[in-house]
Amino acid sequence: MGDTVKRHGAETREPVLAAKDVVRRFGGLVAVNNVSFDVRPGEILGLIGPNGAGKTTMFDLLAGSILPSSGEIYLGGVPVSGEAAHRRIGRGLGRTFQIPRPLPNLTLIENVMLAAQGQTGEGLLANFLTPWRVAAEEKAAAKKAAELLELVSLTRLAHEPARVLSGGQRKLLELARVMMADPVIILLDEPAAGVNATLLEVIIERIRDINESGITFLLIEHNIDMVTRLCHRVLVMANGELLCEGTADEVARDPRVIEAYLGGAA
Amino acid sequence: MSLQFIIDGLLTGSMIGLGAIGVTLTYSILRFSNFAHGDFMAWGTYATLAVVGTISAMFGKVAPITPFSFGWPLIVALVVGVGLTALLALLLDKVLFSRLRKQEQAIIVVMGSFGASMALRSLLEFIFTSRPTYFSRAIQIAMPVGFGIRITPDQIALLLLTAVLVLGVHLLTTRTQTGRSMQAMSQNPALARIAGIDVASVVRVTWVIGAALACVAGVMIGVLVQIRPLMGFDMLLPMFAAAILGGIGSIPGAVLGGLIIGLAEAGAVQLIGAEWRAAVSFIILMAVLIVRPIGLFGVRER
Amino acid sequence: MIDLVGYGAFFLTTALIFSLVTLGLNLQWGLTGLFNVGLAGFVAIGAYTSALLTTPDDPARLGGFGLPILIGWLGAMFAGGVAAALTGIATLRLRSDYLAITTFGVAVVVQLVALNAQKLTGGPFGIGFIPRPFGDLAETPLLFNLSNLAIVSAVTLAAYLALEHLTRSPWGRVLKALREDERAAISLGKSARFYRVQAFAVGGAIMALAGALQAHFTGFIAPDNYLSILTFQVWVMLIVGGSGSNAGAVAGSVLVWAIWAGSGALTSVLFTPEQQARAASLQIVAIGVMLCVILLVRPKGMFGERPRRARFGKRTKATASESGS
Amino acid sequence: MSETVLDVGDLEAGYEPGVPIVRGASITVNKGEIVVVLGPNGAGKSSLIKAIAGLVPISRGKVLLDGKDITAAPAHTMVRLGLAFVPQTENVFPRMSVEDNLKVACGILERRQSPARIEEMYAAFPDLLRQRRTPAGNLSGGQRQMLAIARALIVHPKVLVLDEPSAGLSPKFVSMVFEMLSAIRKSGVTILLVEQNAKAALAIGDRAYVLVEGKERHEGVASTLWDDPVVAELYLGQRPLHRDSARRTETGGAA
Repeated sequence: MGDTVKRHGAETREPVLAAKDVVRRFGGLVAVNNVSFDVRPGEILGLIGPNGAGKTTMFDLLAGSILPSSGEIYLGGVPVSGEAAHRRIGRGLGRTFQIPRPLPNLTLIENVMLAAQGQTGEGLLANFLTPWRVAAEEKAAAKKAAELLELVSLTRLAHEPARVLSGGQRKLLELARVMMADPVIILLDEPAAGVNATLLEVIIERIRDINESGITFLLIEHNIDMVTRLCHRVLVMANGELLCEGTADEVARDPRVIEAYLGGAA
Repeated sequence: MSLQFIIDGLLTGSMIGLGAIGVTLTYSILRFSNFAHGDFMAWGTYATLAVVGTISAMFGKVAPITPFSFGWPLIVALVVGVGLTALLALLLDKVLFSRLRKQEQAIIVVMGSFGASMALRSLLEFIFTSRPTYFSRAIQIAMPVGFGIRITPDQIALLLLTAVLVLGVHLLTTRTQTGRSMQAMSQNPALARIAGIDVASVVRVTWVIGAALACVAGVMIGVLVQIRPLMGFDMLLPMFAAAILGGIGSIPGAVLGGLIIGLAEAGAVQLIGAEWRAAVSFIILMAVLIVRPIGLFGVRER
Repeated sequence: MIDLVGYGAFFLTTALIFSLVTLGLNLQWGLTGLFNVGLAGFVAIGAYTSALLTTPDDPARLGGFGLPILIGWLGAMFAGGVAAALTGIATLRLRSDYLAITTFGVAVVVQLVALNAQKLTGGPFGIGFIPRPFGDLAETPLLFNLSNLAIVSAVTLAAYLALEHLTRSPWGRVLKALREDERAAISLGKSARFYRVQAFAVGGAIMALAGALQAHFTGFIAPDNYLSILTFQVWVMLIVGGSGSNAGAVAGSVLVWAIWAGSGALTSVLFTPEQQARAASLQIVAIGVMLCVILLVRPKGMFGERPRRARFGKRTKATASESGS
Repeated sequence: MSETVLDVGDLEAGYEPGVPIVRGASITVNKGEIVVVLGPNGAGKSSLIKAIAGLVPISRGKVLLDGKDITAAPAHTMVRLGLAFVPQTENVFPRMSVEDNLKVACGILERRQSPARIEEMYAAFPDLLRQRRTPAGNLSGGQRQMLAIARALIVHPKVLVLDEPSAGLSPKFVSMVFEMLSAIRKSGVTILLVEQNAKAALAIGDRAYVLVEGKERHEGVASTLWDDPVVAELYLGQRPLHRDSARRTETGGAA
């Protein structure tokens, strides 16, 4: 499996995203316990593990929705642990949610355009002081958004409100939305959950296309089939700790992993 | 500065506190700020007044119970008034609030209460006109109790009544099954249902307690000050401020908040003049929202 | 005939001033979802600020400064905007109810200041001799009314166009996004509080401008003009027109004001003068009931676009399958 | 043949219409049994038992308790009907004392019975007796779970339904909780539970179902299920994909 996918990043290059000794406690519960890993440039890294293993908490920590109790997170080599979520987006970190959150009454194209960063027109006065500049940016953003919708095969619905989308289409829209902010790395939370087989194929291919254009991925997924097909490397978490890492096949054969999924890993 | 402000403050504080209990219960159990709560006060007072009028029409003039300014008709009327106010609250919940709650946007319910408040208040103005009235025009002699403080028998009676009611509600909410169900609802409505609590009946009890206390507070204002259709609406800001100061959901908090605001108002009246009284609640409200939005006894919402 | 035109102009001027307030409220509520129950306070701030800046010097109180009317209007917008921004900064991180309670308090305090700070506001007697645009035309009422209407129309139109422009701008898009799903919008890098405070401040500035217009149109203001009934009327106008739509805000204002003025005229015909105060309160009851009924039956109003999130048992299924075909 | 207490037939349920999470699941629970529902993440296990407890809207199928149809019963009547549910998280009232947490659940008992019943619970869970005045929010994870279970048991339910009782607990507490469930079953209460920790759950269970994609795919005796190769396959997903079923609403993009 591994030989069919190109490796973009050389091992020596600086990791795009890294966690170092990250701990997160909720009251007495340690949701993430001393986790360290690197995401190498250009790779698709999978993060798997049973429910309650701390995967989504880890994502929240990386994206900045919650802050670590201790440890450090590096984005492009810069420590960002104290930084708010919306600042990290500016540094090239994109994130999708397990349950996609499109804005239901905005059209698809508006949903995507909204995600562009640093828009002049989002300043109140700029709309009156430099309307030409806002208009030019909007035009460019609309064009880019249309291209992204094309990329995720949603062009046909571009001017429909997002509420008409099915669960799988919402995941695709999220992908387009994340891409709009020109990310360096995208965190995907269960892109396959609740998606039918046909659409799943589309999603897998789009992720692969985007990855080939040089963007790094970190994804949480339960569909082992998808993980096997997409990921260059896989990390396994259980009980808040990193259990092991390796290629998908290696990991699937690891008795510790089987044990973790079926219980008794504690 | 005369210490008389302590008595004035405690009295105002009692009225605010009794009203704030209803506000805080509605907020923590039904999860919205009820702008019509002040109008329950006014309606309760006018209902009581109407019953007093009916009684005197039936039995002629009844002598007051010495040393108070009122006789048994007011006591009977208050009980009837409390019942009528509770009915009004239940009716309003049935035709308006329960339906708005189904839209699942808390702020729409708030808006509905705002509309209901305006309609209720103006309806009172229509029926009774906006001219102030009184339960009794008898002038009471205030007795000196030392330190330059004077107090009338009516005031003593009403302070005692407040203390009894607050204690009663406190015991009801902490020592009875009904009270525990209310607490459970405010802490976790989903789990409350799982534990077998009938949400609809808890909602009813909440309305009845809130409306009953509002009626009593209104009658207090009527006995000590005067009766106007706007009397409840004017109490709204102090009541909200007291509920938030005490911490939303806390009954002792609401009462303590009411007393603090009452005392602050009475102090301010002496220091800077009665016309600025209403600003006191606003200043306290803003201070609480900026410094400690969860209030004195509040718990952070998850 | 000329009387009728004159009255028409007068009526429309008032209705358009209401429209302006409603437009401000629509920005706050319809677009951003911020509940302002104290808008009368912001209107009053505008009226008093402008009056203070433009009236001739009066030894009985602070000012007036005798500045040009335009400066008065700009000053009004500034004061209203700042007051709204401060209110927003203090409460917008809390639950939405707290903003409602705070704005309610703002209205109470503004009313209190208007009544009692005689040095500033003239107290219960208010402020008179507020300069009127085209005051020289007051001799010919018709011309005067029409020129007033022209000015108010121009300002309202400008506000309408500016708001429409903003609604369609990337800025407006962020507000819509925040209203629909705050967490999703934040995850796209938008700061919720920053945008909300902006919207609330702009809305407050527009309300204050309307207050200033009204003050210069009537030439006299007093605390009684800014009671909670004003807040209430404007809310009904917005809800009838349909929150979320600027055109609806204007249409709702004109319609509700027509009903209000019409029923007012009717009561003055039907009731004796002693009974009119009572009849007027019945008018308010009717409008209060109307607000509740619209909220219950048709929360989107006549022109409203504010569809709520799909819930269980509603149309999600149908739309999802339609899109597939 | 033992008597069926809970009979769930062809249940379809989900939070949003047209997006079922439970897709035609059928399970039965016999009197005195511990039945475990296992399955990979996202299989719809929690939704299944929440639907049974009246917390997730049901679009098709039946839930029978002792032969009585309780499919459409509102959640708050479930305890009265004999089904007590213990949620996975937020399963105690945090600002009420342990004792009040128990008392609040006594609503359907006769008033005279409740003190005795609470004493019985304290006898069964001595830890709770020691903490009776403590606000439940201050309890440890294991003690909370204990309190939640006691709260559910206090009304003599016919079936006790638990959603991942071991989730988020440290290993010591996990074994304690399962020992507790075992003891509860011995006292005659029928138990249905969803569990992530398959090994521990199968150790105390009688029968188990493996739920995949909202439907039960495998059923067996608990003690042998552990070694069943099918289970490992269902869990880790190296299986022929059954993706043809039920998801008609998902066809939007493909059509």
